[in-house]
Amino acid sequence: MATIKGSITIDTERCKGCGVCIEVCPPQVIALHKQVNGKGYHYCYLTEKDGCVGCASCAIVCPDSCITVFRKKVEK
Amino acid sequence: MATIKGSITIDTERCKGCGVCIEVCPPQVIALHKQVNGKGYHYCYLTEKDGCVGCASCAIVCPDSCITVFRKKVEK
Amino acid sequence: MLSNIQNQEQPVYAKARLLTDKVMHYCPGCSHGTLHKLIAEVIDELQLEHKCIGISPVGCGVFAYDYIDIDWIEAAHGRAPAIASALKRLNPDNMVFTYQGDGDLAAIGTGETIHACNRGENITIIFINNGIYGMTGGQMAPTTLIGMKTATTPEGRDPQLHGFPVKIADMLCHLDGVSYVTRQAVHKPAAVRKAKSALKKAFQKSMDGKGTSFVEIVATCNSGWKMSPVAANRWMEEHMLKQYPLGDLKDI
Amino acid sequence: MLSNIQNQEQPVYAKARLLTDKVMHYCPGCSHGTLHKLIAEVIDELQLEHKCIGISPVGCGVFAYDYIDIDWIEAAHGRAPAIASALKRLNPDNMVFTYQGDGDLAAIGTGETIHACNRGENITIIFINNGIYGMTGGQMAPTTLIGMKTATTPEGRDPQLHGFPVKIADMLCHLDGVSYVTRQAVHKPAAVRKAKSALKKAFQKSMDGKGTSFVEIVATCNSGWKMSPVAANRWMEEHMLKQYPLGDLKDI
Amino acid sequence: MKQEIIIAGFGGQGVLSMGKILAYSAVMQGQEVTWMPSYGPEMRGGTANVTVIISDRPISSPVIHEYDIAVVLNQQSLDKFEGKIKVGGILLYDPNGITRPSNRKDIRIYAVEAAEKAAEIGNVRVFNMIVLGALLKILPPMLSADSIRNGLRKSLPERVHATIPANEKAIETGMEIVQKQN
Amino acid sequence: MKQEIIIAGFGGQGVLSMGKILAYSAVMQGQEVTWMPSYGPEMRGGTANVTVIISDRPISSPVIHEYDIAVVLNQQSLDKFEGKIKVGGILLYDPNGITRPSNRKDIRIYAVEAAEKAAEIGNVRVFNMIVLGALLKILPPMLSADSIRNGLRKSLPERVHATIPANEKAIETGMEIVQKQN
Amino acid sequence: MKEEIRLMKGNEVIAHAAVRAGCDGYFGYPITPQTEIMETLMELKPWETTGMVVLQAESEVASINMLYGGAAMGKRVMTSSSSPGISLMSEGISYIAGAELPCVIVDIMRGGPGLGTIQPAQSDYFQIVKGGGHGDYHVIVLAPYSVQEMNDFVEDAFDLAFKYRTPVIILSDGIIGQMMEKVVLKAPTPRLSNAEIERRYGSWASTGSKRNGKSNVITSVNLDSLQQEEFNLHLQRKYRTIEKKEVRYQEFECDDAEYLIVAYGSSARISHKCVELARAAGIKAGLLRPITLYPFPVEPIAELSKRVKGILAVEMSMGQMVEDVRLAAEKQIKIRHYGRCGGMIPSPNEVFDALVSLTKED
Amino acid sequence: MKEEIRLMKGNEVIAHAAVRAGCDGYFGYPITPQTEIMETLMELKPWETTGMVVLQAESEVASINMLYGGAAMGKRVMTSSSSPGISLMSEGISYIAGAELPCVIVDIMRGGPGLGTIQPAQSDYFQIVKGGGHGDYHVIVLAPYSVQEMNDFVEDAFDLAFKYRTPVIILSDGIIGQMMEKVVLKAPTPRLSNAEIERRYGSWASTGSKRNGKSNVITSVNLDSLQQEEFNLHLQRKYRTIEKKEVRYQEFECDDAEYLIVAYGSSARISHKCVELARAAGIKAGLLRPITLYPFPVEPIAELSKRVKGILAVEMSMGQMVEDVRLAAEKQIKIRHYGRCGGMIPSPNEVFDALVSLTKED
Ligand SMILES: Cc1ncc(C[n+]2csc(CCOP(=O)(O)OP(=O)(O)O)c2C)c(N)n1
Ligand SMILES: Cc1ncc(C[n+]2csc(CCOP(=O)(O)OP(=O)(O)O)c2C)c(N)n1
Ligand code: SF4
Ligand code: SF4
Ligand code: SF4
Ligand code: SF4
Repeated sequence: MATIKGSITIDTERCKGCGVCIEVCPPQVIALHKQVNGKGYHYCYLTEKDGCVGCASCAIVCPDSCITVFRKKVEK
Repeated sequence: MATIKGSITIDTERCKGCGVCIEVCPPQVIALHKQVNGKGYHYCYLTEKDGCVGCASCAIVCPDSCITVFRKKVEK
Repeated sequence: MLSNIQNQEQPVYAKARLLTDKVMHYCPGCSHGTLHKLIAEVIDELQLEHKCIGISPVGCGVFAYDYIDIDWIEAAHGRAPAIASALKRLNPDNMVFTYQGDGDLAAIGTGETIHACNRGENITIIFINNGIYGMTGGQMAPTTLIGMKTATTPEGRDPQLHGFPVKIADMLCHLDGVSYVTRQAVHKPAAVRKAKSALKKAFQKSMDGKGTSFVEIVATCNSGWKMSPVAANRWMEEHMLKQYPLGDLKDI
Repeated sequence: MLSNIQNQEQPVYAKARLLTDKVMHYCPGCSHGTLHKLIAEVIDELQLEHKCIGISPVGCGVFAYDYIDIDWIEAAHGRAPAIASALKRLNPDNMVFTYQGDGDLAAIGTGETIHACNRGENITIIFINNGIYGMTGGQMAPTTLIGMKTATTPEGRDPQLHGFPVKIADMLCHLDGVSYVTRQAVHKPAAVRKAKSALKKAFQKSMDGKGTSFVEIVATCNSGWKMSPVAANRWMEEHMLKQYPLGDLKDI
Repeated sequence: MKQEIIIAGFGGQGVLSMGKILAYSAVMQGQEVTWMPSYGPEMRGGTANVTVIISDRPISSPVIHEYDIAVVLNQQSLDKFEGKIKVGGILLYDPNGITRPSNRKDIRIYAVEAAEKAAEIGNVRVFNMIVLGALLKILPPMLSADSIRNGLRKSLPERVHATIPANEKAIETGMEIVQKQN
Repeated sequence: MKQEIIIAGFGGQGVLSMGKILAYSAVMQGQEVTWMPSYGPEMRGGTANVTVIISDRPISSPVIHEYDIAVVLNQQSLDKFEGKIKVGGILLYDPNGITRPSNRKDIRIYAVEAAEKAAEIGNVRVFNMIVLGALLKILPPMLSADSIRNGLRKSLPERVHATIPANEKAIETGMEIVQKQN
Repeated sequence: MKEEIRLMKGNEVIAHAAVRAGCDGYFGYPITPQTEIMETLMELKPWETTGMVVLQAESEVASINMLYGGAAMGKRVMTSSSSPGISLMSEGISYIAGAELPCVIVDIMRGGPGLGTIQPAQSDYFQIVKGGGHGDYHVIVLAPYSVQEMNDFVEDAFDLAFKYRTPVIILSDGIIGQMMEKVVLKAPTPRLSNAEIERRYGSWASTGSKRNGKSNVITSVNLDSLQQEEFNLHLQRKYRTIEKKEVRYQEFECDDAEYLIVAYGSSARISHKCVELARAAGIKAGLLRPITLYPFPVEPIAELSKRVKGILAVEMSMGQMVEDVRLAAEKQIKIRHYGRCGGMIPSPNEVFDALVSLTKED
Repeated sequence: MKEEIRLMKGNEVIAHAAVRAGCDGYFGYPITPQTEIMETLMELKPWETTGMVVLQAESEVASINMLYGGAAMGKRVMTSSSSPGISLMSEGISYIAGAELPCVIVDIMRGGPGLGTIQPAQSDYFQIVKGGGHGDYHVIVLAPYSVQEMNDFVEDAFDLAFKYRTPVIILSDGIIGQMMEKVVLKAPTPRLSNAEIERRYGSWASTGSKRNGKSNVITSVNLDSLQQEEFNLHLQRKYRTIEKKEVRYQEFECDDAEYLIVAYGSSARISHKCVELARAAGIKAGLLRPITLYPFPVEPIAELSKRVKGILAVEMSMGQMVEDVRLAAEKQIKIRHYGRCGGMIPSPNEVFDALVSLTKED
């Protein structure tokens, strides 16, 4: 059976740590980092590399277009 | 039997001869005079002294408040 | 016989007490005159003479203050509702009404109209919709009917070029601050009587703090329409009232 | 595994091509950013990049021109629809849209909004209704909900003092020039998708000469509301959407 | 050669268009003209007037304080302009609107029964053309009949060109019936 | 006695209210003050600063081009104001935001680890009070403890008066931990 | 359309001249004494011939912002109004100046303040010449004094507007607007396409084309003060150029004049007659008529002020342009003002009397 | 409320002062850098104490017309805005002047033209002092230079407004509006009743009362030109009285000054410091600070111009007030201008440098 595997990259310097993406992530694999970026914002990151399902929900709602989403069919 | 008798007076210097009163007079007893008043308007007048029923229609629609209406119950 | 009646009886209908003797500058047959009379009568009947402030517009009604003997303020073009809002808030005991043409109210004054209504100012807005700019010589107004010829639509209003006739009263019904919206006319005795009741109700509501009352009077501008007064009344009935049907639109 | 996917595949979702690299000046979580993205995507997908002129408002959206890489004109406060009307008439091949906040569109710009819509200008008006004046620091807007605290209603909007929240979209439906009125939001993935379709439809109608399209986006201003972005989204859903329910209001 | 003319009457008497035809006729003859009306559709009723200056040299001020010729069609206008006619100038009036004629001795006075004549013809519209005819008759000879014909044609919008013959006739009538009074 | 002070940092670091407390304390002591902020809610992000002048004589310009004391809370502010400190003046900074400290030799330099301390206390809100404490410590002695207490009370709106003890504590902390650097 | 001689009102001529100057769009709102401009355009229906857009706006605020839009698009756009309407345009005019956009605004002045009167006046000189809107800006101001100039200045105004990317105001009044004179209408100039506009004036306009991949932005905001100041200094440099190159004026009988009248527009017409009267009476009077009010003819007035015995500024106002005359005149010569206002028009003999008084001051 | 010493922003003080001055109504629309005025009023809730009305209008056009209404009713009413917002009020201000109504308008200037910048500027001098609206009118203009004056001038402004039935503009900028200083708030003056207003100022207001059977009408229109001219002449006579009686200014170190700086508002604060620097450097500099911009202190500047070697006009603009300085100064002395713009604030040492250059021109 084939499942969808996903992944995201986050432009951490663009990210303002608003947390909107975290809210909408179905598998809940995004979180805010303890560190801040150059603008003083706690940026967010993918907490479980394999957890992302590539649904793009986070990217769709991100106001600052920080998130790029990748997806791949993986044969189980 | 008592009937209503009416009468009107017209302030001919105020009258602008618009003819609106003539239109609405049920017994059709108002008309424009051939002569003009001081402002150059053909003013209107009551054509039949006894024709007025005192309904006040003319006065009600007169834009320039030229018409005063009188009414009396007359025993036939 | 005639003089007899006149001598013996008090007149049953005469020039309103609050109308001045000044001959109005309006063209013969203009609806403004009839409406002025009604306002004067209503103010008198509601005993508001010593409470009333009228706001006259920029438009043919600009000199209303010369004809109705109460306190007046002449507004800048379109801004009467803003002025009225301030007055009523500064002195809620006053009866405050505006008197506005369709250019004044529905073109340049759209914002002021809508926001006074939305704030539910306890004022009455009297709106003379004659479908044209009278005072400046007959240009298209927002309310001009499709196909109607004016100085700026010499071949008739074409909605592609000039937009559509606006039914502002209908729009105002949406606003929660508005308590009474009605559309009346003054071309016939019965219509005049109804218009007067509507004005009375509006003024009463303003004094009772019920929110904004909006009384539209569909009117003629025979000069602008280039018709005789009588023909203008007829044309109005046939055409204007189709687009702007009479009656109450909101009453809460 | 992860880097694997990223290397092998084209991204399924990435920053819109027409968005610039400039970091937006908006507060974290502000709906303006999301909406900008959608506009950039729609322009690209409809291949309007070389036809489009956006009119940015006075409000937080003022610098929209720094973020979406098309031609722009920055309008005076509230006047974007007048500008857009002129543009579209002068060059009907252009795709012209305005981008306006609720202070801009529903307060100072009420007249321009209504009359552009009434003329049926073939433009799209995008209306960001966040219930507050963001840029000037959170004052009451015409759309502010009853009871909502702002810098000018520190104890909450009281309709007696400040009037009622205006549903401008509902009013615009009355105008014959208006072909499409819809209310959308961008707080959740599904809402964002719908908002995007609505924008697309609106732009398409503008290009097809169907009359004016009006796309309201109910939005948050977490700074003005003094909430976290996530809390603001929730509050919006619970309160704003009750007063401003989502969906199409007119589509002809 | 310069003529400074005022034409004054009620709004609706065709004062402005009479002035325009006069001015256009002069233009057709290559002369300089100014036509300066009282204006204001914002003001109903009252009187209307127009100052027409015709000259073979450039005209400085279109606004003047005295006139070679005054054409007055109601009493108010006579009262207003009688005193502003230059010595040796001309006054033309229609007796119909006038209750107290001028008794200036230092000007030439003409009358034209234009209102009466127009009523007689059964076409009140040509009233101002009759007055114009009278004026043209007493004007120092500076406008040819051709120029006047062309002026008339140019002044009137296409859609009323059918009325030109009637107007020309009325002008001729005016020329015929004008009468010296002193 | 006059002190011309600039306080600068990110918006949100409490720069303006720190300046206000300082200024109000001086007012409580009967001194003249001006408090001149950078402003603009219309502009998000970026840096904020406030110029506070305290003097026992009327103050002419609230806008000045050099300062007795500069309090800087991020690198941008240090870069901007370092050169504008008068010779013999004072620089106070929180090393947390600073990547390249000043190497001016003609001024006195102090550091206060306010961010760190605030985190330690577990109340980031008192960050600016710690800095204020440090500033008060190194300021020429012109403000009494009482004035400062009153200034604090007057500056804060009633509804947050419950936080006053914590703020006073933080000011004391700042006074304790400020360190001379050169 | 070809060259034509017509008898027309100043207002009508503006409409004809606009169409013939290749104007792309007119946006206006009725107000006496200039409504004939829009009415004439609606009669002419240029949208059927040249493609010019004519739109009756909902207000003057809308008109000026439509103008701003059209100008931002690089089009030749025009509006017209009269005093109160122009006041409502103040913010818009400041925006247009601040965004460096070309456009033409016709102001047919009437008497103020407030609703005032619909009769002619020149009491808006300060508003127009010193700046009715906010900020350090100027607009070029042309003051026609004949119906022919009402025609000619329309095309001139567009040319200046585009040359300097600035609003140009044609400042006239109810006299010139309502009077008829003979006018030579010139053969029409075709409207320019977007491409032609770009070729002629460069690619700054927001036409939507993004032709070379570069997007254009028209804006007047700059939250960085240093940049805003730089922009302001750039504007000032432009104004210095305009002051150097674009001054226009006309002198009548100034060569041997002992007394100088300075007057513009219809006042200059009346003053011209006054000069005739004065010369007839043996007074050596001359008239300097500023054609551009901004840039004001400072130099020529300075020069003349060295030679004459006195200057009379004539305006239909209570004394506005006279300040610029005072600023221009170099030495302490007598400068007097004669004005009527509120719709009253000075007659040539009144001006003559004022001139005579001036000659009689010691 | 009683007399109080507080540390406050200039904007906040305006709000407090208005309530304490017995202001009846405030009408405004948000704009930086002055929104704190309305915000402070909304915090103060004076409608619960003095009964003062505070209303956020839908626009500046609405605000100024609300003001017109309140003023027409004889009430003490106020609005505030900043440059672009004031431009939108131009028509309304002209109406208020034309109807001879008293009111107070606060203008906290920012840099223009257009949307410009929100930072401080003084580039609206022409607009405010020469007349942003149409027609021959003036408004009294007060230029506070401290937070204390922001307080004091509010009541002064109301008094002048009613004394002369004229709008009074408090012209300030983002510096004074945003800065805090110590301020003594005075004990409140109670609001006046309609009857008291009538007793004090006569019965001209439209209060609706028709007390003596006579109705009052407030209007600015007059289609009879002669009457309109008469009215204009009446206005002019009033202005002459104001020019004679209400000039206010302050001199610093002018007695022995060889060089004079003329500056108002925040520029005067900065220039004051410059005078200190100059005196320290041995240059005999003085400062004349106009407090009323209209009426402008013509006489004192004329007097000083006879004694000093040069004048430096300092403004945060590209040269506007300097024209009034030129018109006032009696002989051909050097008059130079120093200005920054677009939100840039001149520092005292820049002004000092400009002064030094002036002293070096021989
Ligand atoms: C700001 C401004 N714009 C335009 C005008 C010119 N003006 C006077 S009355 C009027 C419109 C009149 O039409 P309407 O309001 O429909 O009233 P009516 O005369 O038909 O009763 C206009 C545009 C003005 N006086 N002020
Ligand atoms: C004529 C004018 N009035 C007021 C302002 C000040 N101002 C700037 S933005 C704004 C309102 C912003 O609110 P909104 O339109 O709701 O947009 P948001 O910032 O919330 O996106 C105001 C009043 C201005 N720049 N110009
Ligand atoms: S939604 Fe975007 S800006 Fe917000 S936290 Fe997530 S990635 Fe960062
Ligand atoms: S309605 Fe009045 S004004 Fe008209 S004709 Fe009759 S009386 Fe005269
Ligand atoms: S122009 Fe029209 S609206 Fe005005 S008075 Fe005449 S008929 Fe009435
Ligand atoms: S202030 Fe409000 S609307 Fe403006 S950017 Fe911030 S969150 Fe968005």
